[in-house]
Amino acid sequence: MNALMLLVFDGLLLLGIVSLAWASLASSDDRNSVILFMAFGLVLAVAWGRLMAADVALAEAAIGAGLSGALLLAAVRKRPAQMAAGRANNSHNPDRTGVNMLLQWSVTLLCAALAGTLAWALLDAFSSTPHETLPQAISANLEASGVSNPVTAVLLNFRAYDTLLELAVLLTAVLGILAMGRATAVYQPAGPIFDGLVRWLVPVLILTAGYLLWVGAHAPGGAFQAGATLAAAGVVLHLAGHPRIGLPAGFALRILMAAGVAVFLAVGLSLLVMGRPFLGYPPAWAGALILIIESAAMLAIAATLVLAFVGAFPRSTATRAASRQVREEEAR
Amino acid sequence: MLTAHVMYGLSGCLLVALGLRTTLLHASLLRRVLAINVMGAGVFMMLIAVAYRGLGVPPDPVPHALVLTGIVVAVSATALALALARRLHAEHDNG
Amino acid sequence: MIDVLSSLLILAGLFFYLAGSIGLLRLPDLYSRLHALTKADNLGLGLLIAGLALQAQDLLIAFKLLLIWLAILAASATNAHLIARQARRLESGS
Amino acid sequence: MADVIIWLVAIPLVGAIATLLLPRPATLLVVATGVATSTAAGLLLYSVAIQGALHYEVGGWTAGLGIALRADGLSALLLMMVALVMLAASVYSSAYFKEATQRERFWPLWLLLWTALNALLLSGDLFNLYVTLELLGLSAVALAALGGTHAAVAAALRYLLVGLLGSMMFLAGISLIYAGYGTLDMAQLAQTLAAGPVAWTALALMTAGLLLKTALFPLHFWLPPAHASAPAPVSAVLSALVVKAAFYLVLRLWLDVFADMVTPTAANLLGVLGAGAVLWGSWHALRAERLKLLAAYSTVAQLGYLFLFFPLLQALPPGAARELAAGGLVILALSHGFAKAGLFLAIGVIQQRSGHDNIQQLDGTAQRLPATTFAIALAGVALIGLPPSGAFLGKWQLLAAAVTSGQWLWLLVTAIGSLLAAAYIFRVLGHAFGHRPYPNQPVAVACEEWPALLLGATATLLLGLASAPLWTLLEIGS
Repeated sequence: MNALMLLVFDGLLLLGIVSLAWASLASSDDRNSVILFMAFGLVLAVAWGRLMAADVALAEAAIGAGLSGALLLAAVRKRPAQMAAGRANNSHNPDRTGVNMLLQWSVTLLCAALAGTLAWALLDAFSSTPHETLPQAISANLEASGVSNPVTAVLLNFRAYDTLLELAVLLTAVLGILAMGRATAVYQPAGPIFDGLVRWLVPVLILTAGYLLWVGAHAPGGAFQAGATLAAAGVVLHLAGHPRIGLPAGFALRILMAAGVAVFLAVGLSLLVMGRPFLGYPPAWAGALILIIESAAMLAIAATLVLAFVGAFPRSTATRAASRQVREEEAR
Repeated sequence: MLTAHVMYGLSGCLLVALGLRTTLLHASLLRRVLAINVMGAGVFMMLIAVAYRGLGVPPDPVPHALVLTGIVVAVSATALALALARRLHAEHDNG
Repeated sequence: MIDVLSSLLILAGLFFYLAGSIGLLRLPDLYSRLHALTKADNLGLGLLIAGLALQAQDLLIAFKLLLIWLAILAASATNAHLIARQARRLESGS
Repeated sequence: MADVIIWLVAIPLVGAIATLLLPRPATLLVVATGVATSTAAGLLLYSVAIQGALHYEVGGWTAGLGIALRADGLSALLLMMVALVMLAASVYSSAYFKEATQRERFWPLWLLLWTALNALLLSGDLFNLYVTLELLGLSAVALAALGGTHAAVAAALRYLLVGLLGSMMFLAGISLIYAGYGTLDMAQLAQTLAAGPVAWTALALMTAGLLLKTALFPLHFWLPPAHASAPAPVSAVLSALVVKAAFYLVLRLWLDVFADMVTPTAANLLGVLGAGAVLWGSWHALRAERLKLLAAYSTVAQLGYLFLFFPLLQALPPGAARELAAGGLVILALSHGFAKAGLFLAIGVIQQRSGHDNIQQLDGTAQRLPATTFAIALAGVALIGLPPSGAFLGKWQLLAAAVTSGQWLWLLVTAIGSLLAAAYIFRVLGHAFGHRPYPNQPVAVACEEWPALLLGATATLLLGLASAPLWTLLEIGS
């Protein structure tokens, strides 16, 4: 009975996920497509929860659906003039004649073949018993890793080098975005009701971020989930029309952006100089070192994600004029 | 034989193919970015399915860590793509 | 006893979700749709959370669930307000 | 001594952070970083030559649980090439970017790209390779877009989407490998991989993703616009190093990790695509009107030659002949790296000095920019494959292997490709030496002209005349 109910639940969940993905990609309107994609991300988070991947579920909800969704929605947010102009090229009319039809069918066939081949290989892999050597090695060394949440242990100890490079990827993306120097349009100041929400939501988000960071050592959570939550506070502030988004300016902001990679590197290289391997924490200090790295990483992740959303270094002088312009255009 | 990890794994394969199809066929930039993200979600689903060992049984943490890394990399790439697109449109509007 | 009560609460919550979804699809205009959605969702979620809180292992988890409900309550009320205000503005503008 | 491996990744990353935080002395910091990284690369090459292949376990965790970095003869040589090309291009960049804001944006991304290249060449872990590929892809895209023109941004965006698609396919392959074998360490995989659905599908997916990134014909469509519209030093490293990083991974997968699973049909398929690239790329390079576009199409063609080696290596039995062919492949890749970087830097000088890179209007360049014209000629010698360039040795081994294994088709392709290359190089030189009296004095700015000249000379003279130690180094496998 229980197994059957679970099977029905899985089936419905997967049906929902696949149809949301399909609807998002096939929708004729960009904005609908983005909203469906966000829904897809949220349902995906439920699936991760179902598969006992709580860490991933948190990250998916905060980053995959939340921040990606905010970025994408900002990208389809258009001023009225653009909306009218863009409608013509926006509505995607697949050309149903001749060569195009042939192309569509051959690509579809190719993708079906890919799905089939992938499924064939995956089923073959599933047909043998799962490999337990690596999970066993992880639980055997968990004691020495400094944290008791195995996912955090993998991310910040066993495979910490991946995470260092991943922070470098995030930094690279933001440097590329800032080099393009095109900020997203500024939002008008919030009305009293939205402002009321912002007033207590932002502190709660900051508190939640701190909690997620702390709890990551022994339960689902960690720097990435915490950083994304902190970034969400910044995005909310930006949406409410706050020009500075709570970020410092100039040199301090650069330090904040670089903090994740810099602290990670500093810890790794100090250990190297002390005669240990790069990022080879002594077991007694591992917990503390991981917390230091994670705190810096959280701040850097939050700052970079907010900057990625805003698209440029925040400037308070230009914003007033820009927001007035947006308001005028919206009124038109 | 229709166990949970098989169901989720196969759905992951389907999402990969679905994303690839739109990436190759759709002209709109935004849709291609979404499609690549859907493809990524499919790969992540395969990985999480591989890690799954049953309800209440501790799963393999390695794929979870890989997916977390993958999610952050994906959002970085998405943000960069959207910023490049914004620059293109801004130029388009100005001249 | 507690199991029965929490099941009833969850079922009642699901009923409100269903009603809200039907309302979203069937009601004629934006305002009544918003009304159906937020009212039903808040109540539905409240019942759902009450049902889940009865199942909670300790008080801390029940408290966290309550916190989630309050946050969503505030967010959905604000969202409904913002959507409605924007809609009014678009109507008067055109 | 194995510590030098981690320094090769850490130094450029420290440099990137330093230039981000301290933009004012950034040029100085970059030079210091470049010299330190090159020294580390030299030290690694020396250690590998003395001690054999090195490996480093990050965090002290055994490979599999943790991430292992590895360096053998091939990766040490490529790291040395990366260091020399990046160093030369860094010196050139300090003169190329005239405005302080440009340099401020450029340097951190530039050093992040260097970090990515080094990390990729050293990584021994499949998922770590995915992360380094993304770091490489995103930094390359951000740099390619720095020009800021509509064409540059549009090309960079296409480059990004193609790169992401490639990484996703690579990641899908990795997932399958983990599902089937429960490890991501490449050395462990090389021992346990067995022919079957998982290994075949994973190899096909990973190769497809990498071919997209290395722009093998017919997946090359994104390369010419991206490489032709980027700033000159960026074009140089994109063509010389970035596409080659993806090629290096194909080589690793096909010759090391999945070596037992490669069938002659699969290797022949790569050879045919390579032949297509040689002919298509050379033809378009000949027809190009702009120098940068010529150089970009020439990259498509030169990558094609590298893929011609796959069917040959597959057909040759292990032994001296196969070793020689593999060495030829590496020398060809190295000399193309130096030559193409030199060519792009030289084109950059011409473009900045005369305001265009139109081949028809190059007349008089030889009088105004003699050193730069000479650099183009040196690079051209290597691109055609004339003696004494390293490319000549590489192509010689290609032809020898083709004769030994009786695969005459590749011989014909190489001959036609080389003739076309000679035609497009002499077309440029013909215009550059065209006489047109100029009142101006010859321009000579050491920082601008010397890097191209040195890179061209390395490709043509150093790799050709002093290649003997390379062959011994390449025998040091992992």
